[in-house]
Amino acid sequence: MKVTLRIRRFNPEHDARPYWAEYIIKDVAPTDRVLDLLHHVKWYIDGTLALRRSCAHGICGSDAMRINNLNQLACKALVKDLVKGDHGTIQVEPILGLRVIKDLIVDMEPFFEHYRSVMPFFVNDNPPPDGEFLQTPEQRARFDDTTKCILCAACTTSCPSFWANGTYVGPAAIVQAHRFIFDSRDTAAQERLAVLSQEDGVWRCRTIFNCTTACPRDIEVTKAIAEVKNAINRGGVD
Amino acid sequence: MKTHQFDALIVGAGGAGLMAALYASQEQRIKVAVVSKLYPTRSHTGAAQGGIGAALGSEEEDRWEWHAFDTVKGSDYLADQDAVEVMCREAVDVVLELEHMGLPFDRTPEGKIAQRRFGGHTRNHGEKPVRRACHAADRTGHMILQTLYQQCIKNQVHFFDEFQVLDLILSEGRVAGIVAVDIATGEVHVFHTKAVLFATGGWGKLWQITSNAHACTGDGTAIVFRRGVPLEDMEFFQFHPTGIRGMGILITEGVRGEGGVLINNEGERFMERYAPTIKDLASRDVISRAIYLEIRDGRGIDGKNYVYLDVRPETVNKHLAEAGETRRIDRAYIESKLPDILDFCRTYLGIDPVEEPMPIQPTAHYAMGGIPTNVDAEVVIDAQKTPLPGLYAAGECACVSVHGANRLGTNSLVDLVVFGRRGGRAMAEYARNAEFPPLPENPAAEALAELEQLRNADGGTRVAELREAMQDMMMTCVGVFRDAACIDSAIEKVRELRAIYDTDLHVDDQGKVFNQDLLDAWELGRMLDLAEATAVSALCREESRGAHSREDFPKRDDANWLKHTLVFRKPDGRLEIDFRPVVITNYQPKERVY
Amino acid sequence: MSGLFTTVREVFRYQGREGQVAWMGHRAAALGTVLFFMIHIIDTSFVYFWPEGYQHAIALYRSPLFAVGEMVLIPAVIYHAINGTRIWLMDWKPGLWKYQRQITLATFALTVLLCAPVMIIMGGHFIEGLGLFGGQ
Amino acid sequence: MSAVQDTFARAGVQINRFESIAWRYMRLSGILLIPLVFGHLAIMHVINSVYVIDYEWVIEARWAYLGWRIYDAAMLWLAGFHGALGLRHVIKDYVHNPRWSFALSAAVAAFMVFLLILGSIALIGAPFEPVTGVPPVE
Ligand SMILES: Cc1cc2nc3c(=O)[nH]c(=O)nc-3n(C[C@H](O)[C@H](O)[C@H](O)COP(=O)(O)OP(=O)(O)OC[C@H]3O[C@@H](n4cnc5c(N)ncnc54)[C@H](O)[C@@H]3O)c2cc1C
Ligand code: HEM
Ligand code: SF4
Ligand code: F3S
Ligand code: FES
Repeated sequence: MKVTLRIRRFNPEHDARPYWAEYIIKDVAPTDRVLDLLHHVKWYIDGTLALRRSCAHGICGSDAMRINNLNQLACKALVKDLVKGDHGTIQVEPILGLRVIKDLIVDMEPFFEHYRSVMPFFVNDNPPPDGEFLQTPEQRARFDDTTKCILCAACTTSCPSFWANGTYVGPAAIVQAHRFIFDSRDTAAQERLAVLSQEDGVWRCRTIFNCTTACPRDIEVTKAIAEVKNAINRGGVD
Repeated sequence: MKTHQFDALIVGAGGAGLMAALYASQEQRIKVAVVSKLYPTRSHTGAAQGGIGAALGSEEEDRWEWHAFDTVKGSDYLADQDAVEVMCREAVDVVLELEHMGLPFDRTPEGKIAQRRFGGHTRNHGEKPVRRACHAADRTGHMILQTLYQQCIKNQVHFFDEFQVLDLILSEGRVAGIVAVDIATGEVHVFHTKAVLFATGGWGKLWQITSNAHACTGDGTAIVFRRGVPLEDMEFFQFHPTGIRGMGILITEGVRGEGGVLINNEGERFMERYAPTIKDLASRDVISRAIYLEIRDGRGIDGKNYVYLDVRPETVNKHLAEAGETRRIDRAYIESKLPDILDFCRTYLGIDPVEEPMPIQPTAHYAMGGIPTNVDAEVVIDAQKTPLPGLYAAGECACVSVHGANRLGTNSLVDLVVFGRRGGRAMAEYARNAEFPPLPENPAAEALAELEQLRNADGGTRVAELREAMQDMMMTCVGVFRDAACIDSAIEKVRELRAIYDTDLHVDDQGKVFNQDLLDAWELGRMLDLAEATAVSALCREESRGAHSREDFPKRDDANWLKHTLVFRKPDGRLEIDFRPVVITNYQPKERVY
Repeated sequence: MSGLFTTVREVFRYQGREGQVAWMGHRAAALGTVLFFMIHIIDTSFVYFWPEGYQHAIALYRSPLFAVGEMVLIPAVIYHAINGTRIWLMDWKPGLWKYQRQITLATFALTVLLCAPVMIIMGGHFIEGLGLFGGQ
Repeated sequence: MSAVQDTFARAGVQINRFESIAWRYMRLSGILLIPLVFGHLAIMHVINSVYVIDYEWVIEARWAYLGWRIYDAAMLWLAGFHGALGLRHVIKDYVHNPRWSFALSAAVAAFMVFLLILGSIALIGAPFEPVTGVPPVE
């Protein structure tokens, strides 16, 4: 099949503003990834195309982008789900709400700054036991979902609340905080709840659910956010 | 050009690099930084699925000595047994340490770290399988990477993210710094330092079909190689038997652990012929070879280059019944045990492994060889194990050697954290006591010149074409099976490719900002170095051992080849081979039968 | 980058699902409602402060333009109220996220269901009020 | 590149009670407003209409009874705060300059307080019998 790939391109060294470039790619297999098409352009048509990617199977979180106006990982978006019939167009743009550096690459620093602001690390200053900290399978299951996050930013950059105002910490940071807040071994839940209770914290979430749809790891993002909101309102976990 | 000064630098932010960073930065008196071409959490450690091996004995009796024996046996007796002992002993401690850092391991009903069985891990020197792989679902590597990165944030480790290291600076016979390019701006930076630890991971991208990420191009290994450090055991590269056809995405050993079987185009469970006792659970090298032989004899599916991995409940139950086992499985069981695998197959192949068999082929997976080090991760530069002051290496890019000729599943993650930790400690100790060596004049001159040459390369061959030619050549001649004639042609070919690289390469992008075209070209240069080193080492070793299968020398030959290879790159580009004896302590080489 | 302009443009481009549509509606309805609410307090307070003024205001409300406005306002309030209940429910019982799409669709359906008779009756008042067919 | 971050910098902050209460208030007031607003809409717009309503009607049919005055006051206050807090959301979203954002929010708050006082005085002060001499709606 044939695919017209429309890519939002921008090279700060030449272009005053972003523009659309179209590439017609022949002999596309329906099971090809969008990443394969981008590679085809980059490797055989125009080497100046810039995009981040590494693992190519949805594990490293490098290549979140807006494909046909929906945030997805280019390595998990298949042509057959985007194009019906034997010729179609796929449109690829950088994720929204972060400064575009070049082509599909955005400045992730504000995103990681939000991430770091929620104390995304295990805290337990008591002397550790000789063996492991004990934790029942139920306690472990309590935060399992949010441990899956690969920090791809698909969620945060799909959130209209984040588009409106980049000071919102965003769903990804809340997911990361959730992973520790609900870990029975951790002792800094209160501090994290305090950080997230600020103006730019969880309250900016308007329960829009774009984040949940966008998450390539199928994390129940909005649910996690609601759990954090409830924990703040109740003054703590349980 | 910017210059920075740090007492100790870590190159690479995968499991090994982050563990080293945590330990090195605990030494308050020195300044430490991590330089990584990927954002740390994008490192390939995050892809590891199965588990990390440690004789914790949460679920049943286990001893680190048994782990050591299994590792040595798995290595086809090529591993250095002193190093194996260090690794297996410290594994227990380091896994608990990871847990104390918050790593969310799965739990036993009593709340302890859950462990599962894995290929080659046994109780009491081969008696029966033992639960040794500590795991967090099938996302163990992801959890390790995240946990270590989180702790680095907590401890305020200094990161230079998306900085690609191009060169190592030596001065007065010791390490003086590195040269790196800030990918976002294209600016070249010099880092003046006393100690450098390379943790730059593997180089699966040398092969066409690989489970490795695009970033696995072996940069660090190639950089030190160019600076005169030999590479050890380069001929040993593990092919994992079950990668998704054409894509190489890994299908974990767990599928066969749950009862999945390999099937050829005649519907035959062919492993019964190759490993009559444990069949589909034989070690990785054995199975990869068997699949290749089937394909070569025209018994691939549709005569093509793949076979089926069948984990459909009816198939599994049939074989369980034949084997006289009472256990039966159903759809729900598979769904709960292999969620990610099902997801990969459904996403990428559009097939449901519960209903259809999976098309698989061996996939280039893991570098057993690499930068030679001792157990403190100090890089050693000759057969006498003389350290190069200030240079360290850990993780997949290094060769301690604990994996010998074939790595056991779960042992890489152990290797990363154990030797990452030891390396971090050792380099901090060294950096605290050493003085800054003087920087040579124009320390970045060579790297800059190379970049400029590549940037302006306007020949007729695209980077991708050249890379594909290399991957193809490696797959055919330096893959699962090798023989002298084919390897010879590979060496010739790689030199041809190198000549094209030097004279007829084409780079589209002349810019500075995120010039990935340029860096891809640069990486290809490193890969060509490693491809040549691999082929030359493979040609030299005239026996079959572990992952190295010479059709012209099908037997293991302990009398002549119970030794490590060291390949050196001379300043004029010629490669030379030397050898180093294997360290044997407790386990005398025996024939390897499972 | 981010801001009002981006948001307004992108909520129409981005393929958000029911939740995004529900939110856009909720916010639009809310803004309309507050605006009306503010005016409405002022005119109602005329009952005490300036009875004649109140009669003028009512006269204005009876004009066709305001009649149309009223026909928009009432559904907006109804939608905002029902959707507000949904938001509150989703926040209170996060486990409901699995059914979020269905619940959102139900919100839309319920709004239509409630608005239909209201619109019919109000339309009746309007036509009657116009006096086209005799009326008072 | 990411430099060293003071990761505990914000660890000293306390739970922001105002935000938490405001958030809960939006929900609670919303729920309470449902019967009030729906009742109001039904009486004023569905059962009756602007064609029926006028000065006399408002006093005679409604404000003559204390109950309706309380009903309206409850709606006024609940919706007033609800609306003002809601506008604050919107301002915080789209107005990024902290000074402008504060000024606008303050203006909204001041105006809302003014409206609440205005409305409350009317509800308290309005006579229980219509004043005579008010002309009919034209
Ligand atoms: C699919 C898969 C599954 C696996 N499963 C298991 C398992 O279950 N158990 C197990 O024990 N092992 C497993 N392994 C093996 C194991 O995951 C890897 O060997 C290990 O993660 C390598 O870690 P590392 O820290 O050495 O390197 P990596 O994690 O690969 O990190 C390399 C780092 O170096 C940086 N880098 C590279 N080049 C440069 C440069 N030029 N300049 C600056 N930085 C650079 C990168 O940015 C990156 O941060 C698996 C491997 C794969 C591919
Ligand atoms: C009738 C019952 C009502 C219910 C159940 C209700 C419910 C809600 C809820 C739950 C929110 C919060 C949304 C969020 O946090 O994302 C909200 C927002 C809002 N409401 Fe109401 N509300 C009602 C009536 C009103 C009325 C009468 C007004 C006008 C005065 C109003 C004005 C607003 C405004 C301006 C917002 C902010 C909108 C936004 O953030 O997008 N609401 N409402
Ligand atoms: S929550 Fe999901 S979408 Fe968001 S960063 Fe994590 S993995 Fe990506
Ligand atoms: S899209 Fe945004 S508003 Fe909340 S539910 Fe998700 S964070
Ligand atoms: S390339 Fe790793 S997630 Fe897509």
